[in-house]
Amino acid sequence: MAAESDAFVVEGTFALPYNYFAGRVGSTWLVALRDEQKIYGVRHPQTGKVFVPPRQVDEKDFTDLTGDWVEVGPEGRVTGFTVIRYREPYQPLPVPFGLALIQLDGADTSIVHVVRGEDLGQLSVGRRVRAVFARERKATILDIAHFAPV
Amino acid sequence: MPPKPLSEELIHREHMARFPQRWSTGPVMGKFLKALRDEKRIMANVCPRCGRSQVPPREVCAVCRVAATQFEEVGPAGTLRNFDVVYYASPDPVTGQSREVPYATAYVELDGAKGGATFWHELHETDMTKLRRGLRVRAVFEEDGKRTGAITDIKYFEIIEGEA
Amino acid sequence: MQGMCWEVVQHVVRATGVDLAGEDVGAVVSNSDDFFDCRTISDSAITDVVGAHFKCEEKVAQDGAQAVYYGYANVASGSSDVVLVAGHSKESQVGDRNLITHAAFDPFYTRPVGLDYLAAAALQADAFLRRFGITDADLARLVCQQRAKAARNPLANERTPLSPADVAASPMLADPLREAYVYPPSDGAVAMILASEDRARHLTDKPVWITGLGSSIDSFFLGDRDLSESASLRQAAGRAYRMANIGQPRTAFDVCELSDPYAHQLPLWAWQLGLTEDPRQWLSGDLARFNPSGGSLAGTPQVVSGLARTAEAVLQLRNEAGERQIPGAKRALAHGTTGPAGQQHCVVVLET
Amino acid sequence: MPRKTRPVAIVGVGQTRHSSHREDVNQPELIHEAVRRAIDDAGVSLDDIDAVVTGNMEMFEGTHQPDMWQVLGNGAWGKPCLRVSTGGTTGATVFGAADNLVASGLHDVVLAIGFEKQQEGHTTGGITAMADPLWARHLQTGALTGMAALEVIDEFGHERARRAAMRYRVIMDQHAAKNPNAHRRFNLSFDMIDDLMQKSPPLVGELRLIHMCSQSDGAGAMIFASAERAAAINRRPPVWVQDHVTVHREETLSLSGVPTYDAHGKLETTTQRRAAEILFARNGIARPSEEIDVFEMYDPSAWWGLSWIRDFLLLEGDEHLQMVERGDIAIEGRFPINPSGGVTATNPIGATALLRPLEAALQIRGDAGAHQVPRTVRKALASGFGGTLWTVLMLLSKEKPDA
Repeated sequence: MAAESDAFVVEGTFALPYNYFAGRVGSTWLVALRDEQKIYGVRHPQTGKVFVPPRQVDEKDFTDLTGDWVEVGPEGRVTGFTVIRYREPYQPLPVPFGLALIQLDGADTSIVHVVRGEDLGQLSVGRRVRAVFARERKATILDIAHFAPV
Repeated sequence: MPPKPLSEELIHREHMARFPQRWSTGPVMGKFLKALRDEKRIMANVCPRCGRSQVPPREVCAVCRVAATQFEEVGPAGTLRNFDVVYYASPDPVTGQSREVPYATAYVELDGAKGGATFWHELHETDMTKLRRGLRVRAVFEEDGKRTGAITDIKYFEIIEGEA
Repeated sequence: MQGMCWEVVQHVVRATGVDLAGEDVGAVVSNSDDFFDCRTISDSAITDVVGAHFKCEEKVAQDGAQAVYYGYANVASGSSDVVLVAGHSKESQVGDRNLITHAAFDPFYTRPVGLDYLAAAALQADAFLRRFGITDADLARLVCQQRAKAARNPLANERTPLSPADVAASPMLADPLREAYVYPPSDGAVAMILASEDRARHLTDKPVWITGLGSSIDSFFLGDRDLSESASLRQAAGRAYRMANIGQPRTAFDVCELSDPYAHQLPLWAWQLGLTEDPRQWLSGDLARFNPSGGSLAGTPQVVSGLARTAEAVLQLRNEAGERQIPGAKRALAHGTTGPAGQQHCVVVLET
Repeated sequence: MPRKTRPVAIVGVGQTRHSSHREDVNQPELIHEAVRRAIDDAGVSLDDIDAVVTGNMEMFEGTHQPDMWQVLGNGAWGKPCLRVSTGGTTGATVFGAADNLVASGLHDVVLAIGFEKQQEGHTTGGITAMADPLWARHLQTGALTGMAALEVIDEFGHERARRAAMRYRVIMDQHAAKNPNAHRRFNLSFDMIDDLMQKSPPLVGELRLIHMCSQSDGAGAMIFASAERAAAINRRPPVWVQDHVTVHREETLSLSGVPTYDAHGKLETTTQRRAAEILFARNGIARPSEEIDVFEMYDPSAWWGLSWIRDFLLLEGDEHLQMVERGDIAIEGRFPINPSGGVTATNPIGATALLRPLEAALQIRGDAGAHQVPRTVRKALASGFGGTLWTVLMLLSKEKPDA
């Protein structure tokens, strides 16, 4: 008969390699960040709604959205935010940092990105912010290094 | 404005997912691993209803659906019932690193195990052509002081020369 | 992990007299998550302990209320008279739960900015609290109240009473969420027997009936949603209430067990479930019938949360909830949620 | 008779062209291709779908709770969406769940989706991660094992067994050549058998690269409907879900195929044979190879495929080898198996076990194109494989099952 005291904990790791593909739609957006330092949205041909991040179809009606790319931003307004104070290895900035929902000018949806450059206590809804592009760009969303108050 | 053409360049991103783990052995597996570490003994547990052995031990007998509570020592020698010779190098999810090939794994019916229960482990043999079912093999333990309470406290199984 | 599952399976077997070894159980609906288990095919680890060796076992890899949903379908389809629903999760196995939920975000738009379910919940809390002017002090009061309920629940993970001073000292993780507003990492397993009407009457003299089920999923990108509310919860509730013929949800339930891994979600869900018209006012009302168990906030693993809430509702309707019993409970609502900031919801209506 | 509250029809199917690499789409976009095709095939709109069941194996793509992200392309927004996941059997579990959801009366029209994008992860590493971390993870090599081969070789001799397995593989490849959606098409012929037996690189024991299933990117989708809705949709001939049986087993065996024993020390049956016994008994099928017109089998390797013919058809002795040797299993043969080319040709794992009944449904409809079997298909069998030698067996019918 095994007893509770027979149990112990083994420390270990779980690790596997991955290679993710952005697809043609995603690549179009990421390459534009890298090469043009421009942020695009995709416009719904019927409703005119502009979505960022881009996506191939409108999930609600399956309308193809890849035919009409419109430039949005680089400025926008904060529509919601938090200040991240716990630390994780995958975070893009040292804590504390602002993580905000930002509705770029010309877009109807918000993206989530990091905000820096001011006292985090001043972060507020409605605050105007502007994309600051990274000097070295690699076709990732972090080619926008962060958003800064205007 | 002319429509923006979709990118010909296709972006990808490589990523190594890595999660620290704290595996709880539970009492049943804990007892098995501690016996390897402290006593160099292989402990099976036995179904109180049908009497079949399980190595490593499980909480229950899956066939009878009752808790398997009694433990019995089996091995360390046994009979090779099945084996694989692996030529394909694949990543070990415990480390993320690729394994060295070729290597052999074996299903060993340990002496004393009942109901045909076999135990899966590595088989150490450089000459893969020697391997056949029915060979007698034995567990080789890690030396004293180096055993950690892991399945690898048995380093591998080896062929017992001269025994049919 | 196997031991944990075996314990709860044994419990329902003893309580119902179902013969696990025989042909009684037509199918097992398991409920677990490969990522939390850090194991491909997490259900293969528990096939034996749930009694599914040489039997039908199907894993629902979402919140446990979805497993109840599917278990119901399995019985109602005619394919099984008796279904064992069994869920497990060990959040202690991966030291840091955020590593797991971070991986739920897509690799290109939302992962690189550092999102995980905690950050998503914080963005949701920000939107919801701001919309209704709910304060940190309001949430602190709620959490102390709920912890006092958990103290009466021997099954709760975190039962230590909390004072407003404790909450005030609790570190802010992601504004406005303090550590005390976030469920503690939890291990747990839940088992439940679902049966057709005929079989149910043989198995127990206190059957609890599932009379309503509803589920829905919202948009993935947080910026596509209005985080101060939840369209998918309204849809899920609407479906469950239609099925159960409930016209006035506000007064329909004696007990409501909601999955509230983050404190602000209890008033948010209550509002979107139509249990109150004003979540701010609701906070200062009588909350006795809402999560008498202490809720998910007292520590239910995320994956089995909706299953645990359903089980709590069943205990209440069977008048077996001990010190946390709501006297005379006849109809209950149980709820589960999956995904970042409550992307998906499942609502279960239960009646005696 | 299978017990079912009400009959369930398959009214539309769709799949991607399966491939080793789909860098041009992300995960939801790949799924979307199959979903769109199924919806178009059924001639319905997104609004007609009441609920969605989806499945894949998240460790292959490294996405936790992937159905959350997939909503961007899978059509589930605003609907009940169930995700089931059971390893290789996932697609078959999706099939069973969709059938149950419609039969239960909860939903009238259910979209079922299976998907995998193997290119994004490491398939063998991902499968190895199923093994218990405390005792088996350092031993397992994905789903690769030579033990199935060893069993057949021991029973039938080295030469005959190896030749039969390779003949099986060549037939599958010849089928795949007729299927425009198949991933791997090598143009193998019987005169290459000797050469392949020598030269195909060994993976594990006598399991060689050519025997093993592919690693594919792909998705499949099927639309299930109640009889009333099926009659109203009526764009394609309905295919009826006659029955499905799931048989899992304990994990301690891993994927090896080592025989285990029952409570009395007797050799246990296999999940394949057990599932077949239940399914055929319940549906009054006495001579499966005569009463069933086509079989889409989840054959993860040529060795398993060869070996399981015997179990699934409840055969004895060497009948299964003879079937392969005589060419019975070819498209034009007496008992065609995998006219689609099967899993050695195409294997997006979470979709694979859904693609089997999907292909079976096409055969019943007569819509399989160049890989259509040259006969009227009234009953079609489909199988799923996964976990530690788990089986799901599905039976589809041209005629509406009796109520």
